Amino acid sequence: QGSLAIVYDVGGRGDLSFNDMAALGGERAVRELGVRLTEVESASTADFLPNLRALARSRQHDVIVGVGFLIQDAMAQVAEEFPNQKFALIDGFVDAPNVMSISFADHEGSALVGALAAITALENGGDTVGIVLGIEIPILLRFEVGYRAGVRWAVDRYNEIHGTNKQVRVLYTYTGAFDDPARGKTAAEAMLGQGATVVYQVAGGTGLGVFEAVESAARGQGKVVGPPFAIGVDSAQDYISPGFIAVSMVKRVDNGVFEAIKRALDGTFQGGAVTLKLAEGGVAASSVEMVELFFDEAVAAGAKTPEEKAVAMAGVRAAREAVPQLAWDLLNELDSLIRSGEYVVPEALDRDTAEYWRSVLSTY
Amino acid sequence: MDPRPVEQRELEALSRRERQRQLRGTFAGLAEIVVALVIGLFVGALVMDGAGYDWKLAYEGLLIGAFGDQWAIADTLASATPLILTGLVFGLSARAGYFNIGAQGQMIVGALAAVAVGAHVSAPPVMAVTLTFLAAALAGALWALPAALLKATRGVHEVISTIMFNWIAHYTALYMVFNVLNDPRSAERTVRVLPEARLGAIIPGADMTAAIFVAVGVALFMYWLLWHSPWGYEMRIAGLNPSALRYAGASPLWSVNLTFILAGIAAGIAGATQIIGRPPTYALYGDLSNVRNLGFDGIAVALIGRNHPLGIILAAIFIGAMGAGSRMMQIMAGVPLDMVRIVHGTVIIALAAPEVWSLLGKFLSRGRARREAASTAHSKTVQR
Amino acid sequence: MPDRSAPPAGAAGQYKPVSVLAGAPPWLEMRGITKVYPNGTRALENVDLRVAKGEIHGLLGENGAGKSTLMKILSGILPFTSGRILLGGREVSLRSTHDALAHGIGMVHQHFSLVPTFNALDNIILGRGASLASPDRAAARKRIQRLMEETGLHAPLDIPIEQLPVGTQQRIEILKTLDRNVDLLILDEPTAVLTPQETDQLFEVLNGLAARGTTIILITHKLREVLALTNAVTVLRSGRVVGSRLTEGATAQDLARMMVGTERLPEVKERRQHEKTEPVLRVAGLTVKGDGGQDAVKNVSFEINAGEIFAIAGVTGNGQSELIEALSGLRPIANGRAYLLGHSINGKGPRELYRMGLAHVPEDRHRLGMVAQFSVLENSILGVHHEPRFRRGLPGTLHWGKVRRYARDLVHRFQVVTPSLATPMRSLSGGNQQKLVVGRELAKSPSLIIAGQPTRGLDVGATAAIRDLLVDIRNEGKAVLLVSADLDEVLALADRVAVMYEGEILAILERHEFDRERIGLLMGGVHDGSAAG
Amino acid sequence: MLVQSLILAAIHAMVPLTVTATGEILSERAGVVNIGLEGILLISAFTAVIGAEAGGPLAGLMVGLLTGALLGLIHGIIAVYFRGDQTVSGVGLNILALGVVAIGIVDRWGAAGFHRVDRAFRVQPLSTPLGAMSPMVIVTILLAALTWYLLQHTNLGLKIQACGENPAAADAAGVRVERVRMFGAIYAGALTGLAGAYLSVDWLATITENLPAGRGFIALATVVFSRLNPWLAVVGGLIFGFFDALGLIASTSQELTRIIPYQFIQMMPYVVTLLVVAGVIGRFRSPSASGQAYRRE
Ligand SMILES: Nc1ncnc2c1ncn2[C@@H]1O[C@H](COP(=O)(O)OP(=O)(O)OP(=O)(O)O)[C@@H](O)[C@H]1O
Ligand SMILES: Nc1ncnc2c1ncn2[C@@H]1O[C@H](COP(=O)(O)OP(=O)(O)OP(=O)(O)O)[C@@H](O)[C@H]1O
Ligand SMILES: [Mg+2]
Ligand SMILES: [Mg+2]
Repeated sequence: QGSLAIVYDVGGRGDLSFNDMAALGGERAVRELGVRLTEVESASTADFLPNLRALARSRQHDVIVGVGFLIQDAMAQVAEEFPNQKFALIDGFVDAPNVMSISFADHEGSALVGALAAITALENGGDTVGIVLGIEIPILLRFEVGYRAGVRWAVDRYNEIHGTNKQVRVLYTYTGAFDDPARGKTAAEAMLGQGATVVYQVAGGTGLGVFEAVESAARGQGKVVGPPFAIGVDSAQDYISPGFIAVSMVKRVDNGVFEAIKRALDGTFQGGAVTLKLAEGGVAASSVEMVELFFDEAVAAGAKTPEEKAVAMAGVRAAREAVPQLAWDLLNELDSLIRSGEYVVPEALDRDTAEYWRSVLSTY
Repeated sequence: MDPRPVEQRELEALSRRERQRQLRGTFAGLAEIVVALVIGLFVGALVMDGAGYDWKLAYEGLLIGAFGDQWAIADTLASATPLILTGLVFGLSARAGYFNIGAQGQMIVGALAAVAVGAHVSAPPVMAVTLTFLAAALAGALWALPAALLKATRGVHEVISTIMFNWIAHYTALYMVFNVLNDPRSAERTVRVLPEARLGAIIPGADMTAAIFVAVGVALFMYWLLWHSPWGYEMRIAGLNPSALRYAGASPLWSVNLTFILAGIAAGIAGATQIIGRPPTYALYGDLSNVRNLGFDGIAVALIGRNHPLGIILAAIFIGAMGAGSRMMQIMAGVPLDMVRIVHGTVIIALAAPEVWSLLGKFLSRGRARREAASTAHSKTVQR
Repeated sequence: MPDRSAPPAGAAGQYKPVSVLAGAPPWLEMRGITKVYPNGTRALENVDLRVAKGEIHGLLGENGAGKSTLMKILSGILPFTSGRILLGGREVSLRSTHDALAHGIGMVHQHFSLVPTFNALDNIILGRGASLASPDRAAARKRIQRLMEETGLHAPLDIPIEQLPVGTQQRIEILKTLDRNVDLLILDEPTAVLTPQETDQLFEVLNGLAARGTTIILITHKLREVLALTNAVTVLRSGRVVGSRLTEGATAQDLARMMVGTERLPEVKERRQHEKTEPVLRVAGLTVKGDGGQDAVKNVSFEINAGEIFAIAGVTGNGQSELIEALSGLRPIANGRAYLLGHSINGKGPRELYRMGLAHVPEDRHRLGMVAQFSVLENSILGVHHEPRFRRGLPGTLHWGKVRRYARDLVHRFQVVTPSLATPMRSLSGGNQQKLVVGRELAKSPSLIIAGQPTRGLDVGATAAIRDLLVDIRNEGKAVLLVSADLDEVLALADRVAVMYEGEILAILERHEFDRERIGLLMGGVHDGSAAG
Repeated sequence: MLVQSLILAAIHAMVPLTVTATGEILSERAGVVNIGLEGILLISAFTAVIGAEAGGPLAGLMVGLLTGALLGLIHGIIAVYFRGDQTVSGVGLNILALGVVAIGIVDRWGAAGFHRVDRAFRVQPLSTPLGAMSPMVIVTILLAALTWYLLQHTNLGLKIQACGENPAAADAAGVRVERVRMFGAIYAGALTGLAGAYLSVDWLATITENLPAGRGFIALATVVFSRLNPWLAVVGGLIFGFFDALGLIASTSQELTRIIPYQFIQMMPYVVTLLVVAGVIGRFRSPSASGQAYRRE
């Protein structure tokens, strides 16, 4: 009774990013809705079309989820070939009645952590934050520009509060890889070397190197908790480097996947675009509870022990405490401004727009 | 002088025997591959069993996914298409004595050229496709040429130059896709090539396009070149005994350039097949994911195909089948893609050491040889 | 172990060692040795060999008879299929050269087993001493220098082998084995590239060693040497022992009969008289650089006429190789000019020279003249493969049918013994490989053929066949430039001889002026006034 | 500050390249070529983490080294005793590694894709005037020195070189070619394994499905760069590491990336390596019998 299929992006499971989050949603559907889950990884972009077709042809799945915007063209084609099959697309848009296109307001979530980053830097006497990204593709531009916007908003707000005229510089670099922690580490080290207090990673596996750089730098100064801090992305990554990750920009792809199969089962499935924004819980700054949730699942699955959980959670809490209260306050303030629509986070999905926002938002 | 003059007829009979021996050699080669396959699949089954998967169901899926119906076969051939070409890059170069691992970069550049021409030059369909292939071939050849020239003039080893050029191509492409050839409406990829420049699916519902014929055609051309043309004859001399090349009146410089250029052409065309010969996107992705690893997989293909163009076709179909089959392995048995890599890697390692089997054979026949030797020695004493 | 502090041999005659055939007890026994190569070749069939201590034993046989195989088995390089080896009455197991050396067995190989990038010293100390210890080069150098004094075999110790002429390499190969102080010394065609003088010196050393109890097995195709040096011989044919006999009282004819099974030693063909004709090759003031950049050929001038064999004699390494490489377009001419049939060949490559009428049998057939992995068929068109006559209608396609007919014709005409045209060249015996190469070059119907060491290492039959071919084309009115280190060959074939020494031509002698001793002296650089005319 | 982090990054990036290349240098000198270095790096990086978590960082390094040695042994057996195709075996190893490690990570830690190594289990850095530096940097130099000494100043070194240049000659001189070549294959495997361990339990404190990300191939290029001289492998590793780090660091500068797109800045290590090789290193002949099986009959 009920079957869900997920076609992952080329990174596949273990990308620490939307593939893993989608899998999380799938697993939740298995648990809560009792559906059968079929997962297909793609070795290359060229596999998307045959993978989707093979699943559609079997006519066994209530909904087939494609993860990632690269799958968009293939899904458009298959949706046309199999008009009776329900599809869901994460992070892209296909204009077809049988495709539910789910996208996330990455820029809004990134703005939140940008605000936190900026204030953390200022309160620690710094004036620089960084963002390390993977390969330059449109969706990453959205993260980058959102982050910059958050930094800008927070700095302006800070100056307003304190009557100062402080500036925060945003260092950014595209590393050209999603799977090379060494590049992430070197890039982050370069940023820390230029005085960055907080570095946000939007680089999949490459981001592990960012965490490592930050933690090493802090420990090198004898610290057991930041600053400097890193910021995680996509899932609640705070536990990966407990004590040195201030917060994560959580993108609830799992909710998207879960929603898709749930609607397909209860008959409310509809084609069209669904944007899960901050207001809808599509993106969020990670909370302690979210991290705990992850651990609870991991402990249940036998992957982690309760002791590991205790140690890690202590680190996670310590990091949060080490982040200045003002940073949290402004993050929350921005959160409600965005929810209420009073503040609209700029969005860029192409190079020119991104370039425009870079110069507009630049505080230097 | 040898007292026995060579009898024409005798010679011919012997030639026949030699040909039979060669044929037997070919069969032995095939047998080797089959044995390696069996070993790889066996190890894969062990691992899957240990990890708690149903290996029988998985292999059933592998078979169905690769050859189960007309779509599966077509998808297998579609996956094989670029691999035939990148396999030829390594195989042809190896025949000429070079360790050319530059297929990846040359293919990337070919794909870029295919986009640049295919998306911007409008022409009648056949013309557009031809032009696009030509542009990709030219780009691949031009990208391969510096490695050849560096080798010939500066003695730079091709391993180092081709690895470096692969990465240079990679970063160049990252730049080009996002800044020059970008599709403003769908910025994650380049513009799509014009409909005239696209090859459509041959069987609706599967990925195979006429690109497969292009790939096989290139392989046949390489076969002709290597074994039926004086240039290929020279290339093979270069691979086996470079000193004899000049003695034979050929120019080593010309030979190295020719080899790299032809290899580059194959690689460029491989890039083009992924752009104009693979539905539905007809564009290059910003993370280059539709040409990822094809160059390196080509090395495996060439090695399994024993660097022979026809062997490469078969090997590419084999690897393509593993790829297509892995789809159903995942769907039917829930076996992750990574498990397929274990099977794949084991098969290749098993293929590396054919002598294991001949050693085994020798071990078995040694007893026989001993007995034979003993019996001839015996008969001799009796004669005395 | 022989005592090296004793004075070198000279009075060897007084200790005439005895052979097993003369009643001495056998020290080395090989019994019923059978060897089947992995490809199925039965190289040895139930071979017995018995040698006494201190004996110098000759091993004879045609190319491919199995001599090298037998000795490689004895020196631990090759495993054998069945049989036993006894040393001093006890069965020994020789599974590697390591074992063999431990038993005091050392071998000088036919194809040099030297590491080309090492110098002589390192080649000599290779494989000796504790692995993690530093090589004791100083001690080794002293030892080798003394050995060189004693044996008269001199070689530079610090120059990489690959830069040395083959003759020097051969001397190093011998020194290397002598330095191991072995009890059983095996030499596989050691004299093929030595000068007569060096050969004599080597034989003196061998006699001295034997006198002190070292047992020696010598493989050679040169019957003169066998008669001069050995106590007894064993002859192999097609992997079986034909027989053994004492050397004393044997003639060259006797030995040849045992080897080839025919009565008469082959003789060189009759040479036809020609009228003096136009020069085919004219070389004027030619200078050619060697690999090291030095002048290997210095200002050399000569002419070769149609219908003439012009030989260049000399110890290997005196510039002959560079000269023929320059004349065949493989090496640039640094200075001077050369004309083939009146046309300058300066700056021309092998293909152009071929079109101008030149054919070239290279000295180093393994490196230049053939592709070992190619079949006989493919090798038969090496260098002419680009010709339209082997093409098909489709542009550029080789017509293998035509090639096959051509190759079959070559094999037939030049009596190349091969199982088939598809047989890889490397599976042919050296003699047959050489016949194919010579035949292929002759089939180019050249005006001039350059033949470098055309019979090196070949057996009596193959040597005679190739010499005949060379005389034949001379008689047809073609010109031949023969480069050979084998003085007998030069004397037998040449119409005129130029002697090269250190890159210069010391003298050019007409046939009536030929004199073994005088040429031998010239080869050693001794220039007597009378040669100037 | 920035310069320091540049130098440190370069040195740390040098370690895996140089250690791997150093081992492979000895192996190629002995005649065994292993293009499966990438795979060995990956698998040993994985096992090293298991080792470290069981017995501390030193155990991690040892397990990595032993894993590499074992894989080198397997490759060696295929290359030396079975006279297999060394390239095929290496390629197979690379593919196999991707599967084994991806599955191994899930199997071992229950999470797909990656695992981070806890502080307690990773190699502790030394503090130097430049900043925190891995002790493996010193080990790298020592290994280069050791390898150089072995090759240039011991009888074993002579044997190794002879086996790569002309195994038949080595054989005739009483060298046990098979053993020497096996030593080379295992040595290369062991050093590569150590480098893999460095990646996971030292430098990056992480294991992922594709941790080396091509460094095995860059190490192969470093071998060619070095002309089989371990000291030049240090230089090659440093040059590459330096420009790799410089590229990443420079591409954080917006002033610069406006003029030169970051893709071209990050291309620098490859371009520089190529230029250095073409301009300085030049013609190089690898040992004649390297990569070829030796058979006696
Ligand atoms: N490696 C090998 N594989 C197969 N057959 C071989 C091999 N080496 C030698 N043979 C064969 O064994 C036979 C004996 O060869 P061997 O080298 O012992 O001859 P030989 O008497 O030394 O000749 P030569 O005078 O030319 O040196 C030949 O028929 C040859 O074809
Ligand atoms: N791989 C092989 N397969 C078959 N036969 C071989 C092989 N290698 C060598 N032989 C045979 O070994 C014999 C001796 O070969 P070797 O390599 O000792 O020198 P060669 O140049 O052929 O001998 P030579 O020049 O002294 O006549 C040859 O007769 C050849 O037939
Ligand atoms: Mg994965
Ligand atoms: Mg021989």
